[in-house]
Amino acid sequence: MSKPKFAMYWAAACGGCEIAVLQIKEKILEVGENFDIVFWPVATDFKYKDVEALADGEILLTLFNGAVRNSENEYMAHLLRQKSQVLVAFGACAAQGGIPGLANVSNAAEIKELVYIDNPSVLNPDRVFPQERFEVPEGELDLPHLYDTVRALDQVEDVDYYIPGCPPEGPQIWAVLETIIGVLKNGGDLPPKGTVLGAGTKSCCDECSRVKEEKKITGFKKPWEVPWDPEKCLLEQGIICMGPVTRDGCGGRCTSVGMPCRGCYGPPPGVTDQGAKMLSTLAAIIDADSPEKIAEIAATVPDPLGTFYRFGLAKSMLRRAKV
Amino acid sequence: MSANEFEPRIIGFLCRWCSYNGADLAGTSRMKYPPNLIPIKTNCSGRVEATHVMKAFADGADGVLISGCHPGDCHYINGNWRTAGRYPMLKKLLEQLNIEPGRLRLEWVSAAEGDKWARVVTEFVEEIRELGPLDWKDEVHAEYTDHDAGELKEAVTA
Amino acid sequence: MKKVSIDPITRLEGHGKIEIFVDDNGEVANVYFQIPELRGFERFCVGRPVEELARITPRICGVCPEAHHMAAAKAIDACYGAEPTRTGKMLREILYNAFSAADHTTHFFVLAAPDFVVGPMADPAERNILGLIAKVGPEAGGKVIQMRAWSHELIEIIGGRSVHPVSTVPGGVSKPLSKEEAERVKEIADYQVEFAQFAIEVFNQVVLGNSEYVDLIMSDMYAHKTYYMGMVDENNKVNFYDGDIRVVDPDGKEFVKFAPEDYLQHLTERVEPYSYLVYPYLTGVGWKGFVDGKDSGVYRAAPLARLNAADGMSTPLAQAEYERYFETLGGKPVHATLATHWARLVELLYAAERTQELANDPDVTSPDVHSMPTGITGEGVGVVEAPRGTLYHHYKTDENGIVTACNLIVGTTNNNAAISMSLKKAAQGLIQPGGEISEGLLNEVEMAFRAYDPCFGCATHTLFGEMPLEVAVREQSTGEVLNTVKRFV
Amino acid sequence: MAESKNGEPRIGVFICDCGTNIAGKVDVPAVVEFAGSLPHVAVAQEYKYMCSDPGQELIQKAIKEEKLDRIVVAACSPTMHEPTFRKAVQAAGLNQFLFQMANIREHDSWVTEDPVEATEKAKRIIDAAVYRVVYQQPLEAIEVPVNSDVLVVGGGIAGIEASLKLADAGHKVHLVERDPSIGGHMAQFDKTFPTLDCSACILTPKMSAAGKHPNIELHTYSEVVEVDGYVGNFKVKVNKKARYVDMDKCTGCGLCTEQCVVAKVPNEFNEGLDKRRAAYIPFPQAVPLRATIDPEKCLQLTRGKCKQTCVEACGPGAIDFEQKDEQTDLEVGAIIIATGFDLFEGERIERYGYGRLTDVISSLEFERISNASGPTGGEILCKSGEKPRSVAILHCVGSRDENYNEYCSRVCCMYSLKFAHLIKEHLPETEVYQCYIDMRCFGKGYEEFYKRLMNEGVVFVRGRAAEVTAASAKQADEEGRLVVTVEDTLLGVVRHIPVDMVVLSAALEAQPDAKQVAQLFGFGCSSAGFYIERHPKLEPVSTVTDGIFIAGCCQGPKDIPDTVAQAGAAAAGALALVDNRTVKIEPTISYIDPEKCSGCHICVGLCPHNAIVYNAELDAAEVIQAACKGCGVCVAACGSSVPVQYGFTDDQIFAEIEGALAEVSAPERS
Repeated sequence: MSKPKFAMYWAAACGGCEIAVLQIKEKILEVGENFDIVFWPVATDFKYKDVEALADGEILLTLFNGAVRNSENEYMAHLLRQKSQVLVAFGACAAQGGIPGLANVSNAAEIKELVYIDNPSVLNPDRVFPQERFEVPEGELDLPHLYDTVRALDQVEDVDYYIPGCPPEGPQIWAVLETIIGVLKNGGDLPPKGTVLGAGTKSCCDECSRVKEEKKITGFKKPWEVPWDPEKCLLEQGIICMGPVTRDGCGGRCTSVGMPCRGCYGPPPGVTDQGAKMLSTLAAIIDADSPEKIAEIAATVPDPLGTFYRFGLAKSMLRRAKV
Repeated sequence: MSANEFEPRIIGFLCRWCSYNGADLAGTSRMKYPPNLIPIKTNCSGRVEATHVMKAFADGADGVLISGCHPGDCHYINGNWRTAGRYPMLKKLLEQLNIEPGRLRLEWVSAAEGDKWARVVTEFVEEIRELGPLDWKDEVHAEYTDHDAGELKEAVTA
Repeated sequence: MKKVSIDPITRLEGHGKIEIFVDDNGEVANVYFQIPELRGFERFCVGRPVEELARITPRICGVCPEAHHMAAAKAIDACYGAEPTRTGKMLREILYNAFSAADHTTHFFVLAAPDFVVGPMADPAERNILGLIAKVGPEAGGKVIQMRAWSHELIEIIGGRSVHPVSTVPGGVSKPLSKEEAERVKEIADYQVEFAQFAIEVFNQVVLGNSEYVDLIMSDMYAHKTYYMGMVDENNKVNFYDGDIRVVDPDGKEFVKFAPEDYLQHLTERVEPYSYLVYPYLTGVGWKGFVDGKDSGVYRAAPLARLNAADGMSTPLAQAEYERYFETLGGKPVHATLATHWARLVELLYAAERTQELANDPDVTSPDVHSMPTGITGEGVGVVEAPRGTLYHHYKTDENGIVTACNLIVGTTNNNAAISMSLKKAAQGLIQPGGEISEGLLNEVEMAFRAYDPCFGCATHTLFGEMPLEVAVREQSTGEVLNTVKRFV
Repeated sequence: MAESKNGEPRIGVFICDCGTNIAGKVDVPAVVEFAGSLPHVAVAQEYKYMCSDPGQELIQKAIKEEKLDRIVVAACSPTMHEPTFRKAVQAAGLNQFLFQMANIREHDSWVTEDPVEATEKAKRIIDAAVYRVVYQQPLEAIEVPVNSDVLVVGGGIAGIEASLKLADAGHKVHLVERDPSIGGHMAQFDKTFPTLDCSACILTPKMSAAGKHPNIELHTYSEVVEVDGYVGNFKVKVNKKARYVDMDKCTGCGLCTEQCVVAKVPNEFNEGLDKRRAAYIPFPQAVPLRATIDPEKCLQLTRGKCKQTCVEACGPGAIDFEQKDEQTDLEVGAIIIATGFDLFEGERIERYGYGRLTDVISSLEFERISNASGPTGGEILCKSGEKPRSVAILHCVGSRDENYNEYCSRVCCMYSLKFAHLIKEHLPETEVYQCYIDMRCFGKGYEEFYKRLMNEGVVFVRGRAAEVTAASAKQADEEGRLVVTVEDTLLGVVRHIPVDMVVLSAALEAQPDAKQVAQLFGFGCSSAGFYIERHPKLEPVSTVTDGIFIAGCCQGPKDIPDTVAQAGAAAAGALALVDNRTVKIEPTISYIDPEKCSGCHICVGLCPHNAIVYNAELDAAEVIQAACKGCGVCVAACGSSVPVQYGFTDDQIFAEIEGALAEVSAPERS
């Protein structure tokens, strides 16, 4: 009897998710033993038609990382959904849009103008832009269509599970694969659809090693503006930390080195819009003796969009900036 | 309302103690103001989250009004101080999202200020009329062509 | 005219595509290397507080996030007018060299070595790290895994996370190194040096020991006479973290040496309508198309280039290996693309030695890990040597330190033009009229490309076996497939 | 849309015509038709007066026959009839919180000009309510036990009155007064308007009754420093300042006060018009009648060196310089705040010369001068000791004045008239001028009193006094006199009135520490510092904090009858609470699931009512149900949205937004 088929695909992503999978070290070989890897662009042939050739649902498990940024990504999202029994949004980009989702402050035209014309190192007097179809002397070349709006996987296709994180932490990934391998071998039930796997159900504060006390801040600080203190909660020191609005699972690594959480594990259960939630939370802990002063302090928040929506703009309620 | 003039859709979040009663007073005093704002009652303006404001815009509101007790008069002592903190952050965020900050407004309206309520709503409706429709539903869904695999295959694997 | 697609072969920002056009006589008419994706970091970095770019730009590439983290950190230092403290700089450099060593290791053992150890034309099923282990003994695999694991442990100790580290701040890093951590760092550094020597030993045995391979490396099919770029210290020795940019011409003579902040005077990028990735060239020479030679502004970066562009290595063992490298390959500069693999090992040794050197400095545990910004200068350029080439980050900010402009020249981009040329040359050399397009042949085409290590991604595959590729030779007009070669796990 | 517990929700929408109030503007049949078309709506009906018995029966009938499990009533404001309909729904066997009210009267038919627009708006409002009600859940009121004791803060007439009422009803009362004696301002008054009965004569009996009452424990010279807990279960810490006199030994004989060597202490009770000793009894009728040693003035206590004549003088040896402050913890079920007022300081209005010109005096000073037990033994005299030939009484000093207080102090007109009368009574020859803006004589017998004064020859000048100056020397006959400059708006001339004495009828202001007190007890206070009642008309003595009531001038300026009436009302309010063993609490409060809470502490510091505590064992925050007022601040602030506010969940608010924005038959945009 042939092994169940496994696929991993990256869309608009950095590759960190693949590296993260490597972090499971020798266990990767166990994946090899238990699955028949039919499709892993970094591991196997990328030709679409090999996937097209598969029967619907022939792939048992597909880990899809990266956001949906262009027509090629979207096509693959639909195709892999069709061919997979279990489609997992793997990593922050697939789950939330991730950092590529920040491109939703702009649109394709604006980005091209900047990258191919305005950038100081670019010399492009004839205003040459990459074309989706282009005739070279020898024939025709094509490029995928770049969308204006970056989307998370579940904004394009039906998703079974989510594994958040930028990237997901090695042990977490293994825990998930182990569960699935276990179910394959010994039977049993997979978690209910829509479950966030490889992460906790509380906020990052729960695993952050720092001591939490009542939070009343009188202004916003940068990490280097406060003396090094391994114990004190960063938020209490005025450093904007997304911990309270971020799902646990990473182990609180960033705060352990004195750097604030930026929310890569996405919102905890019950939070619909991570960035908006952070705004409500942060504003609430500003302490002053009058609402006017509170408003003054609140107005000094440096970059609400880029901080609160660092990884979640595409999945936010508004999804993108107006252009 | 004439069929082709833009009629703003506005959501108003009113605290139960001051603003909602202020709006009631405008009613009992038979003051007249435009019908574009639909009130939503919360116990305290401090309960109103950025998420609620975003939700309103995402679902098609052209403007959002948050109204609570005057500072010091809050029936939860300082619940509205939280609102006061959220407001400037929200404005800044909207600006970054390229949405006119004027589409969001915060007002302190007491239970005794029926006239202020009527004035605020009238002004706000006019301001939003000036700004024109936001049509966020269309904005975000503009590109949502929901291609099926077939259509895209053409685009990708020529 | 027929079109052969090799798709994908890499991922930089997304995926890569090679299009080979074969004319009616079956000869290669042209080869195009395409990058089909664009994410627009330059746009959405605008509006962010500049210090956050050290945590945003690493997401350009999860393979070498450390490089982006450091280039950003240096640009941010400049924007904040914050000169790193001695310890702050040391910790950054330790992290960075340890990363470089780990990255080079993975590339050599998992990607490059199998071609040589078991042979480019060998059975794909054996041509992988397992096959390599079979050849050089089981302990090799263990060593590689330990090297990777320990190096990432070190990155995590200083950087907070092993992928996408976070710990740099203007003028240094956020967290001091504890005594215990320092001990562990030393231990790891010692192992890295030990491992680097082992790696070179393997190379001696399996490659230099085999004249066939030496010939293959030196064969013209894999050579280009281009300019070479690399970062050097005040003694013109290779340095990954800090220094000036030195460019030598195809004869190995210094063409220009410039400070990172002057990069705009020396580099220009051009746009081709068939790729989302731009093509940099030397402004001083100019663009003459996809050709090599003194008159073409095409230059190369990464290990081969760095060794050519420098006068030596600053650490003893690496210096010795550097000398042996040029003696063996017939003096400077070395144009052979495949020699990059050896160059990479020389750098691996240097990186390990450098890590060890810094790890043993008593100041490494000083609490003085960052300085204080002296005021926002409004502009900063940060350059480091990423494993895949010189990495440029250039930011401008307003008076509040909010980014108003951001320009990035990413490691592999430097080699964009050269990669296209190498692929064309290899394809033309290998694909003969009427000749069967064999799997091994594809691998040899791929080797030309792989030497540049445009991305780590390609490497991971060999854990499971050969990277399956399919080349379809088809009637372009109809797209009808005339001949396909496939290979699978 | 979510499903109610038992499958698909079945919603009934009942739309009230409210006679013509709604139906006169809104096309109700059209709205009924629209409502009927909404998801899950099983019944949509119109009725003339939904709040009437037949209207309520209509709803109840439909609930039973149509098996409705969600009810929306579109009618007036919920503040009007929500309780009515909730009862009706509950009576029909449906939980009262499965009901939502759509306000299409105050928020629509009454404020919208155009009928078509009003109809559209009604649809949207109902749409929002229908979407919302689907997400509503049955809730049960929470019951907590009640402590039967009551705390009364402030020993003025309001506090005394409330204490007596409660004590007579058999409840233990703790009466806390900051001064050494109870009595408050009223004890300083001479006569009371309009009846002119002597203030002392009516107050003193109440004071001693309070002092003797077995159910009343006096905590004089004491202040509340901590308040914790919640309705029915308050925990209060009272700080009793060291009196340096043993209350049990002291007999109030007053010998120490005669022997004390420090003689030049301004006497507060007489507004500093005369002096007292460092050892003193505030006034003869003080309750408790005990001496107090002024720690700021006593040589022994300030310099640690004194002949201690007081100690010698004291037979029972009650004086004890070693005495320290004492803190007492009290547990009470209800609290009445009656902290009174503070008089506007005349100095603040430069041009009236108070503090600069002798014989420009405050109203309270006049009260003392005219009082038989006052510094002048009841003779109305200038500082010089001469009888004033003419007196001007300036109204609205610091009130009805945007520079100071916009509000009207309500009592000044009347006590000014009282002063005029007293002057005429003592010195019939003396001219009395009243410089007023309007005469406000609204109370029982007040207008009559005003008329009477006009017949007593008091001169009424309609106009706010511009300034008071010392007469220039050349106006010989005016030497040493004061001149009041005022525009007589009736005659339209500016008058310069020479007088010997000017009385400033100063405003009643909130106590200087009113805001801190409000914070301490957890209710709101206006920008002027007066405490805010829960409802200005229907709950004038309750605060937003259940179990805490207010009475007297701390709520706003008022006269004695109103104060006493309010004290009674507050007592009754407290009684209605502490007479029960338990109290029911609104269930629209927050709940924190310890399983979900990360223990980040954000909400803990935030709760305006200190209803959230951190449970270290569970590493989670906990809501003290009975203390929670349901503001929802914690819900909005929690980064993980762990707190749930029953009745105001995100689901419910989101649904309401969706409904309000859902396309009704609104004209399409071009």
